[in-house]
Amino acid sequence: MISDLLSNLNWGHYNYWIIIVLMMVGLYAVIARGNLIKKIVGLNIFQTSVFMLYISLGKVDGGTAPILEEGLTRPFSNPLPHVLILTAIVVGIATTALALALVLRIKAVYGTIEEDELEEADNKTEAEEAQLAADILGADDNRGGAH
Amino acid sequence: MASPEIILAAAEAGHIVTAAAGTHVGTHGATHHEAPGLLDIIRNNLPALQVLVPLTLAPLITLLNNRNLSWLLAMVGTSVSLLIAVVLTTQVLDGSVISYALGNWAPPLGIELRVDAANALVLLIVAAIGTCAAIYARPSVDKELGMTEQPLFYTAFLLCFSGLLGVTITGDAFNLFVFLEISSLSTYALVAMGAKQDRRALNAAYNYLILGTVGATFYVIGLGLAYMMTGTLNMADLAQRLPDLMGSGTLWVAFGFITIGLATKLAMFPLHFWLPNAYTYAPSVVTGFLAATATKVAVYALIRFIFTVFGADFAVEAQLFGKVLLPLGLIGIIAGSLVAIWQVNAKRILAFSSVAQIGYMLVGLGLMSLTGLTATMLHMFNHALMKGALFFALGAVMWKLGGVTLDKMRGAGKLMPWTMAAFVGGGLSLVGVPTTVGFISKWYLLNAAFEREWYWLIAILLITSLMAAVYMWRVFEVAYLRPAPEGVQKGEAPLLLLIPTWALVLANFWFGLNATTTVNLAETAARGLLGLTGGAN
Amino acid sequence: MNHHLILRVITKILIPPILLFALYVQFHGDYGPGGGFQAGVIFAAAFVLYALIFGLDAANDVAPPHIVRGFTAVGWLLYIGVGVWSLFLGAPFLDYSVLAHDPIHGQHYGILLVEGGVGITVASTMITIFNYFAEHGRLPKEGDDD
Amino acid sequence: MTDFISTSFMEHAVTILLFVLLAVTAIAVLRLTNLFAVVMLTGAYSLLSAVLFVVLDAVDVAFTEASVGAGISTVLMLATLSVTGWRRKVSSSSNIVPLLVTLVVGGALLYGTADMPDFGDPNAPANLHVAPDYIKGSEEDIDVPNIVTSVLASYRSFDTLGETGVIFTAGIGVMLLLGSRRKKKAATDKTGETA
Amino acid sequence: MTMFAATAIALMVTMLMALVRLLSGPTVYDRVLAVNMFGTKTVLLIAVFGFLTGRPEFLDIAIVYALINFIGTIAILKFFRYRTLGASTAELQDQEGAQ
Repeated sequence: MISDLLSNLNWGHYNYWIIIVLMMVGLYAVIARGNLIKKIVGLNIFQTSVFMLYISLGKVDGGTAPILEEGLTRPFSNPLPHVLILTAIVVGIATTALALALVLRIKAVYGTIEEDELEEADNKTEAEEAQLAADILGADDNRGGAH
Repeated sequence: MASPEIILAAAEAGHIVTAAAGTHVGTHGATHHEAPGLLDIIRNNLPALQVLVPLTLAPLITLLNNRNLSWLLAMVGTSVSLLIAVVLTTQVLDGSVISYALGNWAPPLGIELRVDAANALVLLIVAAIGTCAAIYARPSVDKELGMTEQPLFYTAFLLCFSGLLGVTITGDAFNLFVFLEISSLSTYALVAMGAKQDRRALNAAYNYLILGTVGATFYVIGLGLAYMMTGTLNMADLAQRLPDLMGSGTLWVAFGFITIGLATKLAMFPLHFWLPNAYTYAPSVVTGFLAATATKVAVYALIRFIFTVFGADFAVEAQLFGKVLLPLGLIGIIAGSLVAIWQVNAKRILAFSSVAQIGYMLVGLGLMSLTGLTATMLHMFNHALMKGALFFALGAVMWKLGGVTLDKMRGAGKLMPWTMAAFVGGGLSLVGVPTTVGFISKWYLLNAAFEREWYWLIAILLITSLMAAVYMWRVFEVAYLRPAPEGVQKGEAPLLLLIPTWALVLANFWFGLNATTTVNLAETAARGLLGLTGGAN
Repeated sequence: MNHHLILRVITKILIPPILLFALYVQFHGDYGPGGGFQAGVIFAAAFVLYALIFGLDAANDVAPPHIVRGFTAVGWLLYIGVGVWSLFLGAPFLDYSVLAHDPIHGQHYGILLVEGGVGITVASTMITIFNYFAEHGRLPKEGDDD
Repeated sequence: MTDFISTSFMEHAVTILLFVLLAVTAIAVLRLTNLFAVVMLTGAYSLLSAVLFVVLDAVDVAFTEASVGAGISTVLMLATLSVTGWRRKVSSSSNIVPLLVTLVVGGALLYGTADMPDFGDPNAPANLHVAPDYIKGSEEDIDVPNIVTSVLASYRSFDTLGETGVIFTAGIGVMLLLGSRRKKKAATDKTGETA
Repeated sequence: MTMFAATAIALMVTMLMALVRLLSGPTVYDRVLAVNMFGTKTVLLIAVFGFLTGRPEFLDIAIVYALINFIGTIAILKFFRYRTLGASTAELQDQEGAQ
């Protein structure tokens, strides 16, 4: 059965399979890891793997880099994915820089960069706020009832 | 489905390049040797100028680095954009399509800007709310941010604004991603600016950034797969090539990833986690602007992909409408409204109500009919008006009282009658009281449900409207029926806060009473999206 | 005692070639791999190297932050300016063909200017970002008043 | 001609080996708890992917990935670590939901590969539709040998305009986020900075 | 051609070995050295690959790698030694001397 499966697989797609695995490793790091920096690293790996997906779809077997040169007989690989990924890399570093700046601020203000601790701190503030509001409004109600 | 026929919008849109792909036409070399008049230039390049004006002013603000000038330039940028959006809208109101080839490269080769009724409507929303937000920003930013940061703030605001415009106007799928990222990155920074008031803004911005980036990356993956199968990135060209590939597994996956990516950006129900916190803790002006525009633009992008690029047939085949958009939209409406009822922070109430309102738009799509799509387009416009008005009013309350938790808002109706009157106006519209825009969009939604004879849906829509009345009432009750805390002086927010707020409130009633213009526009847009105009089929 | 002498000397020797290499990448981008973005990053890398070895203050004396900050906008405005220039010549936005009498020359000018704009923005933005990050790391940990 | 075939074979062989290295690095990044090591490994991942890009003929992309991914982003991460510390807590929360999400997403993508054109197929739609026009036009209309440059800066120059805008936006965002404290500091110790 | 191919493979094997050292540590210096070596091998691999495919003019990229590798290593070492990237090395050394 396994040999059936293997012979049915199109091995011309091996690059995509590995790239998908790499992408998923990155995605998993983004979702599962509680450390803010680790999440950013995961995001980087996720994005870099997507870049590979694009670049490998433009590759032509036996082709060469799309830079014109006298006397070249080989075909050129597709330049368009390269252009797109150049843009995407820039977007990636821009996002990383901004995310790291946010992490620096979070560390300065909260004193931690672990997600669960941040969540705890936020939930605590929220509960206090709700309690305060309920108290004040409730006191109002009582006074209103006494009248 | 064939792409809608390109109709040259009169002689003005002289730059529609009709040359065959691959040949570069220097049309202008011979005829225009003398510099053409300024007016001609403006008239010929409206689609480009729509994005370009705010985009140019943004770096200029940083360069000048002056607080007063930056506000002025932001005002100029947004209002000129509004003017251009109005002109563009009048040009496409008859169902025509304006195509603008950047760099004079014929579309699949170069990048194309494309204006039809659907994105003219969204351009109008973004530009109008942006103008209001720019006026509003002056006192609000003075209060909530440091003085030295203001030029940077206005730069980021204009970047966000032009990013949203760019996403809306572009006809190229990858270009959409680039502008999406400009708007998203500036949004993350803007949301984080709320940290001066409440540190939770930082955490909210971070979570938004992570989720938003994952969403954008999903979009890029989907687009990559679509490109792999077709070899093109131009939306119109994609639309032409995709029908031949129906049934290809890769394409299903591409469609799925693009949908999920955009659904993250538009805060569709299970992917909405970033929204409530981001809207609650962002500075007031940012909340107002984003709540009214950012999600609408993402909804528009989704609509564009569903109807124009992949085609309604494809989406029906994928069971996107019945099995995804409709149920998730409904859950979003119910869950959003339910959670909103229990909040103690008025901004948070409105944020969860936004999740619910996005649900209405998705339900409109899920109804799979011309009326349903019209209702969605209408609701995009109307929801922008009401959420803009409501959040701006809350920002004015915040300006005066320092917070918008319910306990702080006690007696606000007596303390600042004009502001709270505006809030009530917006609230009525949100609930869907007749004579407001909220009623109009609900009416069309009900009609669409009625056409399908889905009476259960009508019941749900009515019940959720009641829920909206409940959560709005909680704010009204606190503001009007309770005494103000002692020691707070009566007094209004500054005029620059009230003017844009009231402008939006009045627009709520104006378009509620004279709905023909908006309904026309929405219906033209819906017809265009479904390919019913121009006899192109 | 001065263990870092080698690093300091090597850095001083290395920085001019790095800057030169950045310029080469910038202007050779038409013929080989490279272009404005890569050149900008390499240019910024030279600054980072200088700041790492000689300290941020010394590096800021070389490239004053407020001026670098202005250049982030200048580069982008240059890019947009090229597009607007073509508008004034009666062509669509970013159509370089009209920039010179011969469309191909026009394209060359356009690409050169545009890549220059990208290079300026990228270099100055990267330097600015590094500046802010390194500066933040030097601040005392306590006493954050947000 | 034999030369030609062996080149293609070598390309595949090197690609596979690089993929193995990449996979090892990625999984190591996931497992390590020392953030300092993680950052270094991310740099290595970036370098490796850049080599892969060279092998796949994307020299411009390799150039950028090396300078950005391995250079700038490593330096920024180190700057962040110098403030936040480098030990990460081993999280105790359940990993089942993220694992499920990842598996579903990955499964969907794997399903999607079935209909894809083969790796390196010169007749893939992507290589037939617009790309040949770029290659031809770059020679005839623009006359710039580097096709990537001509597409980037002329055909799709609006994208690049936006890309520059993205970088600019990131700069503005970082200044907004980290700026206020910096100013305060400059105000308090004027003595240190005489410029 | 075969020579280049063999060299490429050999380089990748050494890269793998460096990677193992990078993963297992145990000290930071091991890791830094491993990263540095990894970078050097990458530079060589690119150069060899250029000749392998007959387009050696892309050596530019190898130069960038070498450069980035140098700066990266300095940043890592400085970070590890002083926990800051901003201060000048001379200043830091003076501080150390004072302590």
